[in-house]
Amino acid sequence: MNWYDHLPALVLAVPLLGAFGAPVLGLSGRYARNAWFVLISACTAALALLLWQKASMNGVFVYVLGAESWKLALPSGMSLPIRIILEVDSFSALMAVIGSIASFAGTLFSLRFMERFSGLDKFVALYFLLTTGMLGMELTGDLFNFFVFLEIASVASFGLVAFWRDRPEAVEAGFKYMLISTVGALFVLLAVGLFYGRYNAVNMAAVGQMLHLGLPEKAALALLVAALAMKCGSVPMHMWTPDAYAEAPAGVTCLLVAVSQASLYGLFRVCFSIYGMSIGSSVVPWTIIVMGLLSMFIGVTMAVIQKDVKRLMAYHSVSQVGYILLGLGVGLLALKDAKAMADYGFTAIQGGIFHLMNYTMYKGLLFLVAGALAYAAKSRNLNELGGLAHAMPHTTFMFIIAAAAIAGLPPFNGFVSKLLIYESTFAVHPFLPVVAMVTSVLTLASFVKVFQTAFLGPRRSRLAEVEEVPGTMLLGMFSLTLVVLGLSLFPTWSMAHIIEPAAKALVDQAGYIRAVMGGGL
Amino acid sequence: MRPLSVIVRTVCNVFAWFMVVYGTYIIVHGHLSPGGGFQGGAVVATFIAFLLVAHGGGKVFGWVRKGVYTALEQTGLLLFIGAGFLGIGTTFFYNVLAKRGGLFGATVPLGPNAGVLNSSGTIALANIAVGLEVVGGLSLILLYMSKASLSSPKEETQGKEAGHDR
Amino acid sequence: MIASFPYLIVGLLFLFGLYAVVFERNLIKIAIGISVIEAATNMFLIVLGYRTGGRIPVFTLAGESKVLVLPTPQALTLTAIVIGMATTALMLSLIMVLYRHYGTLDVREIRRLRG
Amino acid sequence: MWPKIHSGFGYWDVVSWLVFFFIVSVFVLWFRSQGRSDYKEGTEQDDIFFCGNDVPEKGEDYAVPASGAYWGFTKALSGFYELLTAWHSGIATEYTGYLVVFTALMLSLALL
Repeated sequence: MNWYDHLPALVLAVPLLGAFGAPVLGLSGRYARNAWFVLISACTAALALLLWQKASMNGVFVYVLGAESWKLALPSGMSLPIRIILEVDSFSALMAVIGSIASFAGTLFSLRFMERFSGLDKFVALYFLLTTGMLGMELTGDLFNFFVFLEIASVASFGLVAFWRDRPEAVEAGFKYMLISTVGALFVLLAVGLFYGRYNAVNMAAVGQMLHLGLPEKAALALLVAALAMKCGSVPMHMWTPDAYAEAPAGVTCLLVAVSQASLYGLFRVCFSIYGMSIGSSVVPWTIIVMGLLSMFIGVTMAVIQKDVKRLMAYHSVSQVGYILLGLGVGLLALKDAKAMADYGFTAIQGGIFHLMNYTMYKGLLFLVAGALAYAAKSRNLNELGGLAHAMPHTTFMFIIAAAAIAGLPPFNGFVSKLLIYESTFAVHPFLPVVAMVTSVLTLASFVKVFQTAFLGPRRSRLAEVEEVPGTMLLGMFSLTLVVLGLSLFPTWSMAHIIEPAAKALVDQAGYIRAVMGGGL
Repeated sequence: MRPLSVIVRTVCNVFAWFMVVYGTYIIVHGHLSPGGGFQGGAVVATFIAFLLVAHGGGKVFGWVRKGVYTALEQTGLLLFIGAGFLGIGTTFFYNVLAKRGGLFGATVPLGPNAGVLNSSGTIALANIAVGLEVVGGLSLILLYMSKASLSSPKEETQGKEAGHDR
Repeated sequence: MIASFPYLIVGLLFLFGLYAVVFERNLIKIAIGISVIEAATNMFLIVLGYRTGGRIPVFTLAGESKVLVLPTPQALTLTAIVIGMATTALMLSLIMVLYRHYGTLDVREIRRLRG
Repeated sequence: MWPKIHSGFGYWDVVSWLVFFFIVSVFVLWFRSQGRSDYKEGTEQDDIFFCGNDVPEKGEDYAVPASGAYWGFTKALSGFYELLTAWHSGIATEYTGYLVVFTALMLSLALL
């Protein structure tokens, strides 16, 4: 047995084993449980990195669960794939890497952060279940399987958002997220049913090969776009985002950011790999662009007036998702026109994917910093914080890096991806980058507000005893800081080796279909 | 919940055990007839539902031990992922046990027949695992929910927003 | 005409469920609405897989009848039912905890997080 | 070793930016060193100037709270902000309603 062939399955199976084993390990004490927590998380991250390396060497490949051979997508005599197929290309492998890094950082952070609370066995189990759901959404090549993993991730995240069940706000946030998300997931299921009714297949590649645009396909596209845009938190369905992100424990919020990106991945996988050229008129791309613009502006204007530090950052994730939607939406708009694609479309897609990666890293870091503030100062209210820079120098340093990155100050990575998005969307209409730049200015403004009120200024007498957070929490934040700094200082390498293959894989619909429908050999 | 009349209690005492038998039947025949782990497990879990309805929460909590159900749930989950890892030599979830003879490995004769129970390899194992898991999980859900509905909202943590510290 | 009748029912059920979720104020009724939408979706999948005159897809040799009811939508439906059960259980538990904290089941009064 | 990232209109080169940053910071440090030489640490020159008043003992008394930040901005846009905060009403069914309305809008747009 060559375990290297089984990487896609192992990436899903290892966190699943972690989830199922956590309560058993929890019986033998908290050291065993913490060791299991870190070990499984690190293993998942390492496997995801190996998977990405394999995908960038081999291009797109499949893994057939339960078949006689891992690449046997079409058994003899079958014209449609019948088994559950995992399909990995550079984009999905990149998403898995991003997600597992965020999961790892959240793990390290949660060790000490959650120590005071009871029910940690279940916390660890749900955390790994959430990781599994996210990775499954990113690696699967099957629409129904996508729905199943979406629901696994959703149910786990409801539980985690409402984990502090004695806080009324946490339960309220969990319930709100649950209500809207369940309805959205049922829209996804309806769309899957429509595909099945038309083509007798739920495999993305098989559907993509046979697709020709009729009424049911249009309806399915509309349902999928609406539901998945809701799951990634874009305006007008973004209201669950600030509630859930603010009330979840900080390590979980870091992972929830990555999970919402998995929904975004699903949205663009559907648009590019299933529909592709046959997406019809430019209604859907323009809807995505307009959603992006609205998300950017409304998210950031709401963030400026917030007083709760985590809620402020959660509104920023709405506005940052807007950038990604704008970049990838412009790419989708240019898809049918080869010249436009070469001129600005591909750059926009690259910018969108790069921003997605940057966003997950620095946003996770910011939420961890907010969690560290809440842990050390016992408050998330900015009106009650002040002068913590001397007490928490390491946290302050990492906050400055993340805030500069999210505000798009050079030389940080946020600047590079925003530059790519500005200059490529400018070719479509000058109004688009104008909104994006105004958003960027307001982002900087609101993070100056956080920095000024929480870290600078006179020390409150209530906060006189505040100390730096424990080492493992710093380690969790530092691992994300390292990624942000790496992406900032080596943008050329990351563009050439990480982003460009992913963008090519996203655009290459034929290659995605061939990997399954070409017999898989 | 108050206990119901003696007739209801007696009937429920008897039928609860029939539900266990019937659910187990559905679980182990999952690969032959409609049903399977989840459906059978849900039927078995009505055991607890019967007792709760007939005898009321107060008594039942004294009879059952939650540890048993947690253990059932955990065993089921680990067995399930174990069934997946069994086939990792070929592919994840590959049916290694089928057509090998021995446990779950009988070969099915061609033509119409009543079905061979011992024939489906890993599928039967997964069904049993899911069945155990669902029995444990659903019973725990029922127990916790009826327990929570017994205690009144006033006396517990209302008004406090501290997070559940130890 | 008669063949598309089930789809009509599915659509009606779906709309009823959505109405309940959007316009009802009681949390329990909202949970019921979610369950109705789930039932509609499941019924949609089952109807998709139905073939007139088909037999059940459990066989060793199909015999004369070559028309089978499609098994895949039924498998999808079972998975969706399982997920729906988990969602419903969790939702009811959250409603119980919410009632304990807020003392009300009116969704318009459970709004501490806003703005 | 350090090729540029081209965006179609311009390019980004982190190394030249860092070199420029370094040069500018050397210049700024030089400029700073040209400052007044009669500054002494630890004397009354270090004291906070609080509009001529005594500096309060407790930090709370002279800190600017976060809700006061960008007061003019929010005041100028108060109509817009009233609309936005009313929109984020906190009612779960309304949020679901927005999803349903948006889906209906998408459906009608896509089907037409």
